[in-house]
Amino acid sequence: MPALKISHLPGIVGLILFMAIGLFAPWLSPHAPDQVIGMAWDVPSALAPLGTDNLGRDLLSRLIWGTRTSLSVTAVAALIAFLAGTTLGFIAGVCGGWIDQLISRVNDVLMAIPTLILALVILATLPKTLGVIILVLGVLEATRILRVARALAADIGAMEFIEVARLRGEGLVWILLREILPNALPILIAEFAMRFVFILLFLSALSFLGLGIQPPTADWGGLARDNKDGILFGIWAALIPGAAIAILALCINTLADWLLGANTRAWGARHHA
Amino acid sequence: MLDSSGTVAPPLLAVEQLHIVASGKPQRTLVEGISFSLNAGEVLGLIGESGAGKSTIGQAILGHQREGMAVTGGRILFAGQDLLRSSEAQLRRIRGKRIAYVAQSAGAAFNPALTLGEQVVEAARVHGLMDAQAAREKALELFRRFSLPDPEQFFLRYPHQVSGGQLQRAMIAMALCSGPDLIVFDEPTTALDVITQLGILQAIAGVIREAGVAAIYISHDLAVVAQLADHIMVLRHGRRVEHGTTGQILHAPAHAYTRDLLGAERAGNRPQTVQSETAPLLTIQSLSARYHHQPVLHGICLNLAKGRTLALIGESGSGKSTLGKVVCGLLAADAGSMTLEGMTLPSTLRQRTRDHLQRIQMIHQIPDNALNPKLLIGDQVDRALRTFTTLNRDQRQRRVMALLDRVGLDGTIAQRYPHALSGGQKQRVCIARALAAEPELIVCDEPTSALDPLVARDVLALLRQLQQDTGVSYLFITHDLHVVKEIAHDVAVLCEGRIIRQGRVDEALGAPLDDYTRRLVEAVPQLRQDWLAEMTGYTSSSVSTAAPSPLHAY
Amino acid sequence: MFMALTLPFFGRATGRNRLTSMIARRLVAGLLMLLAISLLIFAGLNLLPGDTATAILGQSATPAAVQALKLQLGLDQPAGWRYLHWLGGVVQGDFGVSLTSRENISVALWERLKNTLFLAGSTALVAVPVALTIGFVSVRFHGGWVDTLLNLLTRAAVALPEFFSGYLLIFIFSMSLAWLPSNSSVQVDMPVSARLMAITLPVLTLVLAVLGHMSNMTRAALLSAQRSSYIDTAVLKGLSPMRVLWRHVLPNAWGPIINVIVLNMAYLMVGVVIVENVFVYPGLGQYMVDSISKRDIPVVQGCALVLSAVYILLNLFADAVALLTNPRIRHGT
Amino acid sequence: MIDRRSFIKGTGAIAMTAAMTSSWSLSSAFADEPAPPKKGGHLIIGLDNASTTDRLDPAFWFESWMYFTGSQLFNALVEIDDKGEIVPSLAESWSSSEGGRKWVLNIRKSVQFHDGRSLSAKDVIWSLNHHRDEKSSSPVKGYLEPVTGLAATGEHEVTITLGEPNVEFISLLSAVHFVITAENEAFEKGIGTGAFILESFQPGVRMLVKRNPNHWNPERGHVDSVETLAMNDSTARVAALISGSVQIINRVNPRIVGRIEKMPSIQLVRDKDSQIFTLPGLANLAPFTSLDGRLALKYAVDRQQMIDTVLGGYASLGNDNPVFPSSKYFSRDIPQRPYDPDRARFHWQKAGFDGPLVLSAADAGFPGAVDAAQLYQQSAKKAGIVLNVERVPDDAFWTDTWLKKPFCTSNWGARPTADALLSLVFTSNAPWNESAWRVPAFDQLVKAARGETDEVKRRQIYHDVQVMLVDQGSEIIPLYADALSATRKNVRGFTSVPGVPLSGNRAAEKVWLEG
Repeated sequence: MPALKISHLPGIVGLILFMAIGLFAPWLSPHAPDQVIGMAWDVPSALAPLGTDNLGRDLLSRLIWGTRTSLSVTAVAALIAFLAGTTLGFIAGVCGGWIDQLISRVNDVLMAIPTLILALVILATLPKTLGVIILVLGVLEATRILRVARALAADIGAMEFIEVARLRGEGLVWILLREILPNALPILIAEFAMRFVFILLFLSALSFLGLGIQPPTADWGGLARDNKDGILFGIWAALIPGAAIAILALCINTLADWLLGANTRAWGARHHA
Repeated sequence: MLDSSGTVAPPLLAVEQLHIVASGKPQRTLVEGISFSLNAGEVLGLIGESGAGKSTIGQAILGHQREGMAVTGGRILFAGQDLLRSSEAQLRRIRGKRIAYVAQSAGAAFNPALTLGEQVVEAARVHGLMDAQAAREKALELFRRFSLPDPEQFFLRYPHQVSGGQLQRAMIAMALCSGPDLIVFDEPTTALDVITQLGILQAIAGVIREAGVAAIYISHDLAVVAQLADHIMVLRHGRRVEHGTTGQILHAPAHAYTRDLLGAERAGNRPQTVQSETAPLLTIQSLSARYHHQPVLHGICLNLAKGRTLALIGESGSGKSTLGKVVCGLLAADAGSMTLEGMTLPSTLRQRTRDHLQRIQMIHQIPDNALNPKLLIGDQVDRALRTFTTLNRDQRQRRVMALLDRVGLDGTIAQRYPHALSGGQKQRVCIARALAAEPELIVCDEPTSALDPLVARDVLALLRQLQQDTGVSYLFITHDLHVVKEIAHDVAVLCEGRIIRQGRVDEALGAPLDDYTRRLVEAVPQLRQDWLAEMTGYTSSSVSTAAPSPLHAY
Repeated sequence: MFMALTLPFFGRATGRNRLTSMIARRLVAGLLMLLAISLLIFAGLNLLPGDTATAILGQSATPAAVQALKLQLGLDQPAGWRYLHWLGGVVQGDFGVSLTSRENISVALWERLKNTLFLAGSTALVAVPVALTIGFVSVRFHGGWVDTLLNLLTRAAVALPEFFSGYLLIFIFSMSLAWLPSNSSVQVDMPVSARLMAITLPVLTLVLAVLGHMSNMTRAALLSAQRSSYIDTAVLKGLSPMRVLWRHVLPNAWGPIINVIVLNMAYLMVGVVIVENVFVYPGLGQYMVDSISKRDIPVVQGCALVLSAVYILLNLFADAVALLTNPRIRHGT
Repeated sequence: MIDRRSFIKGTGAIAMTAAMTSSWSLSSAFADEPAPPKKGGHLIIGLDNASTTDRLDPAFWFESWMYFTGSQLFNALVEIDDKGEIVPSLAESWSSSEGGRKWVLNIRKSVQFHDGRSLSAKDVIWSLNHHRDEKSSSPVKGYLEPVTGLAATGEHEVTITLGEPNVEFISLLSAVHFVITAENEAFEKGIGTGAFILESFQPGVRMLVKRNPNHWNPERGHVDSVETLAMNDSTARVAALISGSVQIINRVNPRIVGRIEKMPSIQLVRDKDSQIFTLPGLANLAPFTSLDGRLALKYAVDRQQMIDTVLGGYASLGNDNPVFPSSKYFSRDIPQRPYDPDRARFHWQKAGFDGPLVLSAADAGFPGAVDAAQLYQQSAKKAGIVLNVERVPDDAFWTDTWLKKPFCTSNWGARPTADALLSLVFTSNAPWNESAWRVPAFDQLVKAARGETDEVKRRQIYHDVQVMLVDQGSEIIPLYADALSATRKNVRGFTSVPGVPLSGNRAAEKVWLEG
């Protein structure tokens, strides 16, 4: 693991903080997320430290619970993307031949359909349950991870220690898990972190369009959507979840930087990198 | 300390007490108190193993440090100017104009996006030394001088369109184009095969004498340096070991390390003699193979006897490594057959039984690539034992220790990862891993070419010892004839995918020789100062100038 | 690039024709891909629940009305026949008629595509030079405070969700300062100056969205080229830093830089639904989203096909640039 | 934007004879306009519910954007004035005979279509028959189902014969869909008699029209041109209004109304009681099979809290009565049902329903339905009623949930007549009987009212109808929601038409720009 620099610290501390907030949401939030405690968009008070939202619910509590929702949905989706993408990518990269052609070409087709549009088509027709949303996000991002994993597997697969393993008559599973995976892991973890950011942004965009997590479940994109009318009157309720998304994305970027130990890493593409 | 040549005139270059460190915690000293001086027209050879600080010194002379390096003391006086205390702008007026640099890998040192001509004349043009027309004329003249084919065309070519040897010569032309006073040659022939190397050495020797430029020649190969240098400085771990005239270093080395270096190059050892008529282990008949759709091997017929070593030699691209892969089963043959102890040896890995896999093992050229960086050394050796033996856990553990001990490694290495090991240690681990299978044949694909001479010598000695102890046979792929003489009983000469010569080493490489083999044999630098001069029969024109085959390293 | 398709049945070309044949190969591959995409979307829309007639009628969907509408829309025909019929039209440049509006899709599609291209193009016109400048400045002052600051700023910009920056810009420039209009609905009959005024805020929002990635990739490409040995060679020739950057670094960084620009252009073409939504911009995304919710399959198909085609073409363009800037391919061996 | 399916199904307004106090504007600027209308100017309007699938054909008008833009081009035979009365438009006058079975309409003379053709009875026949066609999927097809004869009985006379009497039939013709185009002409061409002529129509983007210089009604059409923009995002609409890039918007989020009102350049238009939010329970399934079960659930809803929380107070109490307060037959004397947990508990126990009741809520049902459902859940809990709220997706709501799940959310806009809504939703054979409540006595009352020419008797019958719905109906109607629009201060002449937002969809031709 590369050396930890001072400049990485705020990001890592921030991420831990976010995770703690999500984990301990029930204890941290002063009110239940759906409880109406005042009028719409009340100014901050002792009762509601960040003010209230469009329905008069405590914004801080909703933000805390939203952290839990956004983080967990994103994490599970990213995990699905990671597992599916890595497995298929490795198999394609190592096996080569028609298996590689099949996996890669199907993946190419999926990638050539703009992500957002694919997501819209699917989410407009399927029930927007958490499971479906997670699956859609996971599968869409898996295509990106698959490409990286395939390239990595092909690169590592060309190394001579893989030749040695093949000369030993090792099976595919051993080669994938013991020879390739450990060597691909740092880059894959950094890729995972990046995908995490994209999924987070993507999820919030979907929620903002009303296609993501459905109310009253609090999530960041949904919070922004619920409160967006207030922005015009200088009510910051909608901008706070937006800022939370931005800060978390920055934290994870830093983490990925640290893991890759380089400052030339490619980051920041929206949904098409 | 200043080792002046004794002349009264101030030297062209004087390096005084140079200290360079690698930043980081803890700081690592790369160059420690190096001093020397160089007069106009003189050639100094810097010799040493990897990590000796040769290249760091070479670049410091141009006032350049790689990222993460810093000069902490000393002076570098060039024509009276201290380069270490000069501004970037001042340095720019010297770099490329008065001091030129020839890098080790011309393939990487040329910008792939620009034509060779542009790059060769760039320094002369930027420094305003001549107009475009004159610069071009100069470059063409140098191309002609270096026997580069069709200079006018060559001028317009891109780096990827020419061979490695041609690029290296173009690199020297680039250094010479602006007419510098000093050229730093940083291992300019290290990555080349011997025949190409010979051509380059002749070119360098010619221009140094003719143009009267001073030069610093950096190499790990004493025989090469001996051909060019007036003085030689031997370096080790960033410190000076010994400094003297070439003759003095070659004939009267003062330091044990220098003597070791000399010893490593003078092929002294001979392979253990075994009965010449043992049973054949591996027989190859009329074997053809292709690599990436290109036919590479044509009708190969070979015999390897039990307990003997067969060396495969040939130029880069002659198909040596491909043959090794076919024998191992990594590459399927198109035609022909192989038998192992009289039994048919299937061509692909899939068809081979565990027994086949166990009996043939392989040692790769670059041990870094052959070891999984993320697995413990012990586990990597253990895996081979688990696959090929029926030993239980405890037995295997003991066996791993025994194998490591056998290849001269400490048992504690088993608990380390490859990156904590030196190159030589890694190669020994690879050997131990191959031995774990108790094989009958080990295919060695240039196992010593990436190692420093002294380390290579020890690894060869180990291989010899193991053969003696276990009776294993080696198919030994190499381009280094020193190595052939040290380890092989038999030799096969490969030329463009065909075996043109085969037999016992003494007979096969003894007179009378065909041209190809003769060139291979004679192009090996010898540890005497007049070797290069004697090679005049080998004018550059006889050196292949054809474009590299697709298999060529460049 | 993802389009690096190798079609086994195309012979390996050599020599001068290599570039042409490579591009031709990718074109054919792109067409095949479009076909696959159209099939995928058609199958998807037909397999997924919900149908056009009920989607159009909404609450007023009595079974009789649904049946009447289905007949009227030709939805009683088998799916395969409808697909082939549609595909036949597309090949002749006719995207068919919208199921819901009975309008010719090609007209609306072209209108929307022009708008989307206008927005994406304007954004690129701003973002690309700015991103390149930031990239160059970062590399020129690599490791210094300028670099650090630029890096931080571009990163922050990329992490901002688009609705966040969009509304923030509206709040600042439309509400507080009243400098710029908050709605960007551009019309055919608008003068160019009014159009430019109208799209200023969405363009700014999109620039913020893509700037970070482009500038960072530019910086990375330049730095990676700068780490090559040939840059050492150039430095040791005594060239000035600017000459090294322009003459030696840049020619080798063009490929990746163009690539990232194209990727972001592709994103701008399709990923702007949110910006269209916030700024009421009549682009292709909104058209498609509407049609999706109405299960207007021909329109969704048409949009998806056009967007995918644009995406594939852009990638093809990036590939071509990468090939052209790479002398290995341009000049053969 | 995507869940734009929360459209109001209201297709007209309620006919009234009495001046209604319930329809008013918040802004005193509207109270009286002494200054004459000012001509000229370019009016820009931002409305929601636009879709790229919109068509100019009124048989495909489903949402407010098309109601409003279509009304700029076309006229109906009659329209509703700001007192809620049916007034002449293209029909100059009308009369009924045979107890409301036969209707004769006199079509206005010397009215020109945009292409110069003159309006005649044939155009009316053509336009009305457009909705009656067998293949038509028009939302107002049902209104014309009782029509047995539709004929031009003169150059400018249309005679309509009904299968059964309906004394309010003329009111049905005020529905926004019953607009007139020229004979044998497709509606898609936009050739109407309206105050504005079509310049360009981009579905889901905008419609641009210019003033019709030959418009038959000199009191309408003041601005030179009107641009109606599709602005489905509520924030975008408000932002555009505040920044002055549009002059009129609809559907103001009730929660920001308070802040908009404070702005000096903005005035708010509040159309009271434009829509009912309903919670229909299927009467053929427990607990709705029992009267006690229905009553328990009616007592268990805290209507005022729902109004305050979900609609920011911009609504009025509903009494499970689908007749709108703006209707002349609305019975004010029926006591308002309070939120009474004790009585709810009493009835609930009597009903003896033991399973948990599931309320399927989606915002497609009505805006804020999910919030409302949760409030209901809380208030029902206090009465010991376990109500589980199941959130269902908006998309397939009308196909999969509505009419299928035992208890869900829905909404209805005001209709031209009380009868229109009753026979559409509440009678036994009503096509959209969302509560499956089928009571023959009720059906007979509704039918009797339709044919009753004696006004006093009619009123009595409708009173009985409403009492029956309030006491026995299987549908909870907690509130009447307001429609909230807003304009810039310089927009004048924006009157409020009872039950129909945006000045009866005709704001564009009514308003003028001052200053």
